Amino acid sequence: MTLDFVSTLDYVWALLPEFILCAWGIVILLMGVSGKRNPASAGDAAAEMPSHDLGYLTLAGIVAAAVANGWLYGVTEVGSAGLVVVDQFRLFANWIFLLAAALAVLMSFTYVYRQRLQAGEYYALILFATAGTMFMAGARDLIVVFLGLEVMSISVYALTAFNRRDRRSAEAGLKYFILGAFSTGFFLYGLALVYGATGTTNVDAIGEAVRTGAAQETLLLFGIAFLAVGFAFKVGVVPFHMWTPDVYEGAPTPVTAYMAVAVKAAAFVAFFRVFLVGFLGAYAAWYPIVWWIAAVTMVVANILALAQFNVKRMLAYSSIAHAGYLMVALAAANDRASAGMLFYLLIYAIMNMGAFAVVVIVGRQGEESLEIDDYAGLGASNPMLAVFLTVFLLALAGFPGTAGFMGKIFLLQGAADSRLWVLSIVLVLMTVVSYYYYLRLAWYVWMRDARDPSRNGELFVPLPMRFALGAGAAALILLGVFPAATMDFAQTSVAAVSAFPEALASLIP
Amino acid sequence: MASAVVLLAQGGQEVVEGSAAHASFDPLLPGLIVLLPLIGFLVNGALALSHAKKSADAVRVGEEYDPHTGSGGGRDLTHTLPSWIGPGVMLGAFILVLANFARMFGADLHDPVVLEYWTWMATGTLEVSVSLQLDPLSMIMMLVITGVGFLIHVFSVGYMKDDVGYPRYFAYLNLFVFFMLVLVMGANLPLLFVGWEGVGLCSYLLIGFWFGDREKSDAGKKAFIVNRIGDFGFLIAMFLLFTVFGTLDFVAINAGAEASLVYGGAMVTAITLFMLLGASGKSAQIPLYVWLPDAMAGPTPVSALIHAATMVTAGVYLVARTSVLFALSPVGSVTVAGIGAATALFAATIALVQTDIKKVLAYSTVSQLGYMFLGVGVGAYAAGVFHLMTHAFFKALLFLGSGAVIHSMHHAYHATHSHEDAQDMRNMGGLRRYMPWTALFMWIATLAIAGIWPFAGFFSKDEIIWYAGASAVGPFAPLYTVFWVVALAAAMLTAFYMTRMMVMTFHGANRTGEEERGHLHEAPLTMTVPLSILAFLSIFGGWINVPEKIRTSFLGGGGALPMSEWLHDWLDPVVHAAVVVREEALVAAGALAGQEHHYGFLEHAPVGGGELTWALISTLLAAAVVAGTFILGARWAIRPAKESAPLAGVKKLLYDKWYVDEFYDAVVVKPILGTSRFLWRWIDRGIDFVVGGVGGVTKGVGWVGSLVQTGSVNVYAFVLTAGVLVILWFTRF
Amino acid sequence: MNAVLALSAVLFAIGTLGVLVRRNAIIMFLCIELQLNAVNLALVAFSRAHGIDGQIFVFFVMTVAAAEAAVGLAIIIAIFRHYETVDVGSFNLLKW
Amino acid sequence: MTALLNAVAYDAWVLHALVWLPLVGMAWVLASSEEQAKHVAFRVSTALFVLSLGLWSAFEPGSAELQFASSTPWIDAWGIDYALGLDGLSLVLVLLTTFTMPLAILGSFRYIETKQKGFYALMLLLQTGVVGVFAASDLFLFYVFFELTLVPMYFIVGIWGGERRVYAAVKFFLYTAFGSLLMLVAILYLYVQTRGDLGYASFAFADLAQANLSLNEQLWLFSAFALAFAIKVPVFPLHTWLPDAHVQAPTPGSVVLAAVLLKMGTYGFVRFLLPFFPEAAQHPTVVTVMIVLGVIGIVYAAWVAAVQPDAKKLVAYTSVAHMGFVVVGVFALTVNGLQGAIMVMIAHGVSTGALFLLLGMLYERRHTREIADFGGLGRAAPWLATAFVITALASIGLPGTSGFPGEFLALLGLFETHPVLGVIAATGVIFAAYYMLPMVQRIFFNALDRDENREVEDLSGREIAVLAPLVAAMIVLGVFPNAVFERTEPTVRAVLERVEAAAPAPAVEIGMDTTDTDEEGGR
Repeated sequence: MTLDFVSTLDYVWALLPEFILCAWGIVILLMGVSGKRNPASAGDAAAEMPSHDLGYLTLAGIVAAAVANGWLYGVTEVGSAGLVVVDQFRLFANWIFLLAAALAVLMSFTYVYRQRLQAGEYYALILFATAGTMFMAGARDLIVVFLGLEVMSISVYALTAFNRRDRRSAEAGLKYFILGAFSTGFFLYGLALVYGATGTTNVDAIGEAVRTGAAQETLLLFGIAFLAVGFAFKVGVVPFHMWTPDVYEGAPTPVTAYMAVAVKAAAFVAFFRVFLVGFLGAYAAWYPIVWWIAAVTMVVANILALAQFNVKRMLAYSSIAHAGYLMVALAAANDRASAGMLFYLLIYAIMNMGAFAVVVIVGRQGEESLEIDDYAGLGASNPMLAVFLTVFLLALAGFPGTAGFMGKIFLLQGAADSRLWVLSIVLVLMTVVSYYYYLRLAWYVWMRDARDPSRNGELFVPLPMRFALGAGAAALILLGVFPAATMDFAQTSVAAVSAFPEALASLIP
Repeated sequence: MASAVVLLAQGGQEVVEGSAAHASFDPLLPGLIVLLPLIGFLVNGALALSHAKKSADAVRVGEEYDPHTGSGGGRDLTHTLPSWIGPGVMLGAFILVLANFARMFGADLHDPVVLEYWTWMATGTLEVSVSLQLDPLSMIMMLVITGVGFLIHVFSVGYMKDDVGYPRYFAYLNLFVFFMLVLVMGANLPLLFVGWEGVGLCSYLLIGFWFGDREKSDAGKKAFIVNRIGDFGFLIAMFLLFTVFGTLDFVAINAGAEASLVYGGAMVTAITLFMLLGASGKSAQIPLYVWLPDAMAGPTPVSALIHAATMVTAGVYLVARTSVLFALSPVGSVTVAGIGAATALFAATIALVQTDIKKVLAYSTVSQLGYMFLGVGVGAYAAGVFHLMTHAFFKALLFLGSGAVIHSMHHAYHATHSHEDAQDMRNMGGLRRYMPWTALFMWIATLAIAGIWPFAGFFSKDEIIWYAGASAVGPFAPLYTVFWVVALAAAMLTAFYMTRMMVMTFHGANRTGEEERGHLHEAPLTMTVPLSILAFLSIFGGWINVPEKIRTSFLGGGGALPMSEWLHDWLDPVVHAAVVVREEALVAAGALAGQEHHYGFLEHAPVGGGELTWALISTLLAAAVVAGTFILGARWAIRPAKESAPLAGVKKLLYDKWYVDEFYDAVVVKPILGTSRFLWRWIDRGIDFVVGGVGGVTKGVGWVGSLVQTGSVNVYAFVLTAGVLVILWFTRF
Repeated sequence: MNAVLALSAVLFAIGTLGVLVRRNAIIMFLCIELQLNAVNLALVAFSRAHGIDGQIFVFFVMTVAAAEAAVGLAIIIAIFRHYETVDVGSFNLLKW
Repeated sequence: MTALLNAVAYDAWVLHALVWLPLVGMAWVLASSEEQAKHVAFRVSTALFVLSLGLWSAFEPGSAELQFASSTPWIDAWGIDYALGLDGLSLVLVLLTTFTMPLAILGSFRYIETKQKGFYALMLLLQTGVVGVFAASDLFLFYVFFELTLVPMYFIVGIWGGERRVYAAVKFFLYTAFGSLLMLVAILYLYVQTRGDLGYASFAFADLAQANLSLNEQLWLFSAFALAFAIKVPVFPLHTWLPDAHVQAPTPGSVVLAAVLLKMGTYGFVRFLLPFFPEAAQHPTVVTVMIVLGVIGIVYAAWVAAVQPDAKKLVAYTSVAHMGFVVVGVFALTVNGLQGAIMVMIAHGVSTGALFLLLGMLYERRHTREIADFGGLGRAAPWLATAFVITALASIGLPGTSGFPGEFLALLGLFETHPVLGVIAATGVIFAAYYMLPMVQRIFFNALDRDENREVEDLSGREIAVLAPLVAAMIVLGVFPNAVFERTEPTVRAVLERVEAAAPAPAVEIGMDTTDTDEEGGR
């Protein structure tokens, strides 16, 4: 099938997965408010056997969107006039979002029930947010980026503050909202300036204008700077990271997991497309910004993570650090780095989700037992769970044998291609620092006895969760040992974006 | 391993292509000579282990294991077998050595026979094989080792049979002989080094044989560590030799030495000096002699075998073996001689006042080793080896005799449950009445060591002294004169302290104690028979190498006695090159007239007088000292140890061995220990502190840094805006 | 046009400053709205040079801002229930 | 033997089996019961040892070529291959590993009392990693295995270790990870450079050795590689993790750590530093620095060892000293030095491994490691004492035991090029006696004056089975070391030819502060 976006109907085809998700979200929302399947109102009779229908339905929606996403591989677009793109880069990113959404849903089943959340709205918001992320990935127009960003953000604001009984949830929601909206202002202002400089919001056209020097330089540079701020806020890099620890800590854990993965991934994908397609001609101008952000982020996040004893908060800093690693790929700005970014996001989705899933379990499907002390003796009481956690931690730390290592190598390869040696060294040094806090969790798990032996019992691990954990850990090991196919896939996905250049050596100052 | 054993027994591959005359010396199973003691060690070792297990079981239930009753009544097999195996393998080895020795007669001995068994280390540049070398020098050493060794093994059967560790003792002893044979038969330096360190190990194990005693195990440790200092020198010497020759085989080194090394050059001097360090460690010379007196902590037969007859002479052997190198280095040679002379005198002074019978003998050994060093240092290589051999006879005899005395004393004290020191001569006296044979044999040895004609020691010692004096030509002439005087003086001291020992032990009134006296008795046959053989050798052993002048004189009995210069000729192939180098150098330096014949400089003492004159003078002097001491000694008022007053003045200084041990302790041992502690406490932990500090600071920074995260939205927004401003500022440029 | 752009910049800066210094959540939110309107102003100004697109964007922005306001105010209400204040300075359960 | 090997087509598959079968064994261990776990692990590792023995006979000694080699694309896009192969150096180290592992496992039967399944599973995982390190002929693969060994070791120390186990485990982990991650960047640099020079991507050792690097680049990369390996070895002053790790680790952990893991560092020296960066490796400053550090290690560690009250710590420091011999041997850049260095690696593996096992046995009996708590054990446990003394002697390099040929040649090699340093290094033989003999004396000799020591049992049958092969190896290696030398000689020669082929380093000052390989951050 070929799309040229002359007919509006083409957009329906091009955005089929997004449409499916939105529609599905509305259905779930309606089913949720109909009340029959709302576990929160089901009373204590059903307390022992929660109804997971809505959850499974959501998964079905995600699967449907995934099918559509797969179908899109058979679709080619003609020209670059459309507001959305149909290329493999986008589709690969979609896989990540859908995976993140699916995992988030899987780990929410019991959580939603135990925390008496409004299941319909909750799942619907996840679907909407996912649709938003996919819009961002598929945007060829800055306006679509903005719309996707807002669809995603607004859904996530709501999700963050979703647990109305929890003060921290509300506080996190407010902080996220105010700062998010604040950063949106910067993003929009940048958008306006770029529009002013180039006269267009089509990324391809902007790229053309920047390359030929047709753009008004001062406006463009400020525009780029403001857009960078907007993206940087969403991906959570220093110094735009301040919200991250608080919000990650306060939000319901499955939401945190989703946020840490999907939101970040979406922002990165859009960040890459806008900067590498649109602003590549101005690489020399934004390269130092990205370079410094990457370096500072890696250093600050990893060092601050050392001081964290709340596991959620530690993972929040860890996710900032990972954003820093990904910024290295942006600074490298070549095809390998871009492929590395995709690959890393995929891996990161699995490992981070996995780690948060364990947090959910140890938190007894709630927001308790978040301190590192609570993990002491886990290896003795729940060995399998501890093994999974260890795998996720090792992957996060980037250890050989796990996919995390391959991801990091991919990023480093990209950096090496652009000869970013100092950034590479910073990256590996900070990896050493990160070992400390990941291993600290591992040593509490394995090498300490439980602080309170009475709490040392077997933890409840719902079946969907088991599936998610097992599959996640297996995938991490599998991708750690046989990464080639997936790596090639990421590389091919990037190759479709013709603007991602082979090498930027000449552009590097 | 098994194949190697077969190989060893069969004899390896001959690598040095001998001349036709070689056919006449077809070595007979040289590998088996080495192998036999090793087999003895393995069997005895296995017995020892099995025995030790039973003994340990007894220890656990708080008893002593009695080897005589054993487990099933009657004597334990682990206790009877070693009595046969230990001396048995020695006898076998000795017979084989004799057989080889017999075959060697009449053969052309100019080139050594080298038999290669297997390649030990072939790295690509260094080639070291496990090869045995048979030549006159190694043959003499083998004879001494297996012969004297056999006698001492036999003696040990009597001496040690009541000891709990009896099988272990024989295992060690056999192992020692194995390593000693490797030492003297090894055809290259690394293999010699195997034996070198191996005998050190056995010495360590045997000194600390009664390891339950702190002092004894300390002594063993001290011996090993001090020896290692020497080994360090040996290693460096080997390295230097390798850099010069590219090989470490004796044959190649000796053959190439003159071509590769400059006479008196820095290289050869360095080689010889490092080698001397090694030799002085093993042979207990200044400055490394300190371990030997302590080594007397071991069983007395061990002192006889290892610390008198064989191991400690390894240094002399080494110098003789590499004599060409020493000949090429006048500085090296004079240092060897100087150290030898100094040690001879120094040790003799200490021996003057010692009261422990074994200590006297120990210092006497150090002193006699000094003579040997003096000998090889002045170029009298054959004389050095000669003294080595005669010394092996009479010093072994002395030690074994003292062993018999101690054995007897020990029994006496043991029977009466007294805790007196069985080795203290002040507790002895008049023992000749109880052990007449021992007294007789020891007197023979004493006369031999004192250098009284015609006992063995006279010939060997006199030759060395004479050489020292006659060598006073060439660049270091005055020094050699001093050595000569020192050697003469030390000989007089020797005569004195040995006689003193005999007097205190065997003569005068008995001081052992009323009750104990009844338990004193002569040693059993297993002990006295070896003594008698050694006594025989101590008398006649010297006759194999009598200088021509003396032989033809009236002192030689007008040629009626079967004296000869045999050893001299026998060793000539080994040391010939060295002697030639030495003489040529002296000729070149104008110190020697060119036409003078081989050994021609041996004509005059520095102060005049010929060889015969001085031989006469020295033996008469020695005899006078012996006689005088014996007569005066009868009047000495000696009290038993517990009643003796502490010494004072010079006597105390000598008794406390010039405080050399204390000096070493303060100057070497303590500083090293202190530095070690300092390094550990400060440097090592300092590094740790720095590394830990980096980690700690990082964590601290993290903690402080996270305080910025105040929870206030305004602050967050402010940081965000600040970031924006920084970026905008960046963008401006 | 430069004048309009300058005005937009000033408005944006005022909005930013407002977010930084005010502690009342609602006022902060309004300051953010001010920023958005500054952007709208800029867009309109640019659309004079580049055609109608800019003005269309303004509508998008306004729509999105409205949606944001809806969620935002809901959150503010939710937090008001817990804390009975909208002073952001008092919300520091989550820190360090 | 040959016929048998031919019958089973003994070739590359053996290496794959040696690398991966431990993982199968690991699964088997996890599937078995808690009581059976150790037996399963022992059986697996013994079977692997038997399998690996064939390598020795099948290996053709005179060749520097990789044998049993095989290569399959792994990550094709980056030119990464799953490539295994052995030359003489890796052969002996693989065998050392397969030899040590069953003994370490057998030696831990009584020591490890809790979570046995986990422990033995980790031991087998460790074996995969270590064998992989030595067998890999692709740098990326090597790196993966190199890092992989950290994880099981971290848990082995951290879970089954002594009182300060977590501290020791983390210290060990961070120290080593620090070095190896910096090396990772250097590897990538080398890779990018090679890709540029060769026109194709490859991580194969042979390809990377052809990179065209300036002296400055070589020095930088050399430093990064050297740091990683020097920490692992460990070279003074990077050694402080080792005593802690050794003391806290359970016996089998210490055994494997000393016998095998340290060798990964020295293996790296020989395998990478010299052939990859020949100019840097023979740069006078570099050589001097490395040798001086090695010499300091020898003397310093010996001195510090001598005053340790804790027997295990003492032995740990002796490891540093032994590794000093390896370092000086390698950087002597002579045949003898390298051959000696390799021999020291093996000898140290055998003797120090045995020492740790013996100390573990003492600990099982007395639950203390303080030297002062012992005394006179020679009477209570004569077999133990005998084994200990033999091992101690092998450790201090008594000729005729495994310790001697290596030390001798390493020192000889060093002396050939650096006589003065050689003399200082040779003092190590004195200090070896200075630290080792007092310990032996205070544990096994002296009076048996404590009742606890009187109760100490002698070796059990299992313990004899653990120690006998080690003691035998000490003697056999000491008497027939040439079996090793003839196998490693081609490798050593190849490495040195590579070093010599590189032009001698020009006599300019090294500017370590150049930035031409480095991009400027910011503006």
